[in-house]
Amino acid sequence: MSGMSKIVKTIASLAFPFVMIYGLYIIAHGHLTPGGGFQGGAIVASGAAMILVAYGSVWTMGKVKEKHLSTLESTGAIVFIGTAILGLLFAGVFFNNFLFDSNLIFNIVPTGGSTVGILNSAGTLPIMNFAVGLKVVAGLFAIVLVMAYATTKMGGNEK
Amino acid sequence: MIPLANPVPYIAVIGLVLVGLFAVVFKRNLIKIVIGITIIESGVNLFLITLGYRENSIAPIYTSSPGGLMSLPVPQALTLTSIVIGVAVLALMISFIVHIYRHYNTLDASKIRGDEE
Amino acid sequence: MSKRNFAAVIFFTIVAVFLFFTALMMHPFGIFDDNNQPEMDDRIIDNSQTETGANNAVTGVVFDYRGFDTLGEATVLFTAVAGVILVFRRLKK
Amino acid sequence: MLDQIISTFETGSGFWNPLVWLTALVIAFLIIYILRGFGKREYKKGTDQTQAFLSGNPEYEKDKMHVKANNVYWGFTESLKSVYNFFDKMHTGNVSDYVLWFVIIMGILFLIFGVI
Amino acid sequence: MNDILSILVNHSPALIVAVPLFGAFLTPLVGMINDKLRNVFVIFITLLTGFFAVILVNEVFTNGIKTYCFGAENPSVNPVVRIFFEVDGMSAFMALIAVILPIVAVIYSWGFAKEETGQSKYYTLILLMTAGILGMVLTGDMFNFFVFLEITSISSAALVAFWTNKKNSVQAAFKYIVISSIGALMVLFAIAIFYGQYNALNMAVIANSIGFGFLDKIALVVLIAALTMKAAIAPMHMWLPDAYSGAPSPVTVVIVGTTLASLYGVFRVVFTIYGKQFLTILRSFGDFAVTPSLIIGVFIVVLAVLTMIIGVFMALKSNNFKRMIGYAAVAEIGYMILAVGSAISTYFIPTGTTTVTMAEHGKMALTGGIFHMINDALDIGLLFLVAGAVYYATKETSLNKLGGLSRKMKYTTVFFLIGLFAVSGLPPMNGFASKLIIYQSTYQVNPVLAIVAILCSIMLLAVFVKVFHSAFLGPEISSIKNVKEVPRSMLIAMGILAALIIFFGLFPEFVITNIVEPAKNALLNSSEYISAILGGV
Repeated sequence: MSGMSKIVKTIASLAFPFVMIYGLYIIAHGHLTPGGGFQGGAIVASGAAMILVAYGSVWTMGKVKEKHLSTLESTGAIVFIGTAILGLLFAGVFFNNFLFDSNLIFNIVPTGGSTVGILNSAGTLPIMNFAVGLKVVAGLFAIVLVMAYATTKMGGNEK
Repeated sequence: MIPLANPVPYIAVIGLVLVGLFAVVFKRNLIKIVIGITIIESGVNLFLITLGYRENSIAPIYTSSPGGLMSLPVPQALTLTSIVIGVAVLALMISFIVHIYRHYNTLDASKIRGDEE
Repeated sequence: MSKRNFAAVIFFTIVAVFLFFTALMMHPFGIFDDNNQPEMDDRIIDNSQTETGANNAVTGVVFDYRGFDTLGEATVLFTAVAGVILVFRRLKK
Repeated sequence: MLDQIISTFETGSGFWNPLVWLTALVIAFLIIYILRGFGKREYKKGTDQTQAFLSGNPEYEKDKMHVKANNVYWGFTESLKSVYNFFDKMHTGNVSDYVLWFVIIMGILFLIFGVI
Repeated sequence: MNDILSILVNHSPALIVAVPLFGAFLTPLVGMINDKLRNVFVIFITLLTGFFAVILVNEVFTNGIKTYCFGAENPSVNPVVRIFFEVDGMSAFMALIAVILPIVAVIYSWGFAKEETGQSKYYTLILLMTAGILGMVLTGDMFNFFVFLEITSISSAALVAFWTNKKNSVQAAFKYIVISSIGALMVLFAIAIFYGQYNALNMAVIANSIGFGFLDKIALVVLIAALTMKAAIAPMHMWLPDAYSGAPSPVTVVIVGTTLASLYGVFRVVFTIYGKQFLTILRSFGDFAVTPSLIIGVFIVVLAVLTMIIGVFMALKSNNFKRMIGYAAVAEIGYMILAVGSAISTYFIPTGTTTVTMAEHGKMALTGGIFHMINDALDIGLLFLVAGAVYYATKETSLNKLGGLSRKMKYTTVFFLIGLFAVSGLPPMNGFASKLIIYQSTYQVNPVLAIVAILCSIMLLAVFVKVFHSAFLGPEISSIKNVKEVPRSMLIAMGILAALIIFFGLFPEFVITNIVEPAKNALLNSSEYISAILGGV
């Protein structure tokens, strides 16, 4: 697949930054508004998939290797489980929200009831949101990319 | 004493599950079988999310909320997990189908058999 | 109709009937009466701000109360990616 | 610790101690070995004594002498052909059938619990 | 030093899952540096997991049930909102099985998978599978169980399709994932019913508040059907020979663990969650009372007899080495559930209608069934490793094309003989010890069951004698003349399993009193499981 027409390519590359910003917003505000790492990650990954469809899998494979995506995904996963293990080291329980109500970042405790959201709250939750977001972006895009590339190679008359 | 208050959402759930199961049992095309599994999964997800609804409630989010009764958050979290798992399973099943088609040149489930030896 | 489809239809109908009754027997949609209060969820709604600091109770559940499930879920996605890459890898000839 | 390891194991209607059994086995083998010593020593290597005798026919190549797995227990499968036909029909290899069996088991269990 | 150890013991339920997960996430990165380093790393991770498993098991067997809450030191238990790990004797027993198999598999893979591409992903998935099995057997939360069930099924399905150039592997993987995803979705359906009724996901809480109404019956049926399908009980066993024969041998060894973990799920649901309602009298005919335990027990026994018979008959006919062992594995599963089914139907009976001796026999049958689980894992594992070694040396699994291997592969032949003795229940191997218990106790329940079991065992012997004759004995076959003994790592892996088999066989009483009895007691006392979380409520 060598990609679609010029119109599609242009529009896809124009829309991609907006999709990405929107996805990042969803990830960053996961602990305040509807959304979170998975949802935002899926949005960014679908933006990337749009680029993939517009430009074709061979071109995209030239820019991004599945190895890099795999590394990125591993990094996300390690950050996620690492946060959980840090909870074990600092607070004595696996998966403890050790940043919450501490004197580091993300430490503001919201007053109860309906409030305006404070981004700097919720302890380890934003970190985990970002880790999961990274993981989902890399993971979903890797799945789409690998499948598209492999089927392009296999397609045609080859049995 | 069957409570007939409003079982329509639950009936929709069961309908989805049955439609999916029907597709898996009676359809021969592998893609349709996969679609059937996806439908079962949607049914179960709908079941979970249905259990979380409370009458006259708002989303369980405090950021500028109007206040009042909130719907249950746990089923929403479970559904989120279940959806992601569904995506993962779907991706893997589709990749197997790609390979099966390469080997067998057909998607007829009754012709996809292993070697006896 | 083949023998197989005949058996399939019969047992499918049985399963359908029983599942249909399941739908009727569930607690009424959206109504929680006095002896069926969602204690677990009410506790989460009441305490998610003070215990996790998240305004979004769902995120509180996903990443704090049931954080281990989310680790499992992330692992599932990781597994699927590893599986897809493994299945589409280049085989040595 | 040691007596716990080698203790006899009671099954409720019998007992089993592998070490005693092993001892018995070793003694039995010793007796057999001694008995074997009484046998005749007329076996000579390199003579016709070691040749296979196929009613006077020449011996086949080594490959062909080996009974293949397909032919082992041929009589058993042949005499139980009806049973095997049934089992073969069951193992269709079709994934829909696999799920159908699941539906059938679920239906049977539903019926049992529903009727009682 | 003691402080560190006690901290480790305290956190071992979390670490035992976290370590293989962490290792799995790290493996692709380590794999970029060096192949050998990655193999060492993976073996180290599995050994570390094994270490945590051993200290956890030791703790559980000496101090009783261990619970671990994720996320809070002093969690609220009324209601239970957080995820709990609850390790009782049965979980600890399963954890032992679940760590032995991956250790063997990764050691074996060092030699076996040397020539393959994609090894990083391969080892990653094996570690994920390990983590999944451990999570399944240790968790005390229904939804968590579902999540780990999915992890194991996805990773094992991907590994079944490891040889994508073989159509057998790919179709087996597809069938396996269809079966397991439907099973998992049905489990989720039952979990949703529980959640809707009791607003709880914790097993102990559900077990505490469970009744036996219509919805509970539906949930029970769906759970039993789905989990027995995943545990390959006839007539839902057909995916097993496909998947076992399609997968590379070391992977199959770990998949044996996933099958047993699903069986553990059946036990957990039946014994713990529904344990309180076992004696509800559904209907009585005069003196004869129909209870859930009777129905479930008889149903399981019927399926068990079917499983054994179908397993051995199909194995006898099969001409593919791995497929044959797959069918033998089905038959072995039949033995376990035969014992457990007869235990359920005799032990859980309304007071006054049973005799004390009968309940004792039921208990003994349960011991035999549980003991047979670990024996089955070891025996079938060893046989699959031998099949893998034969495949590695000859690139052939069809028994028709094999012959005379014992001339070149001496050690493999010895290991095969040990596996043959063990799986067909010949003394002094471990299979004999557990099968003896099963024969004797089921004979007290119903003599027909014991006779069927013994006949099936004889046929299993016949099956493997056929393999021994056609693959290992006989003259050298000209088409596979250049056979060599397999690399040392594979021999070491087979040796570990063989040593365990002989140890278990020679000292059955030691093994039973130390690891099987606690598991049995844990299954029989569901109230202990409940009070460990709810604190004597």
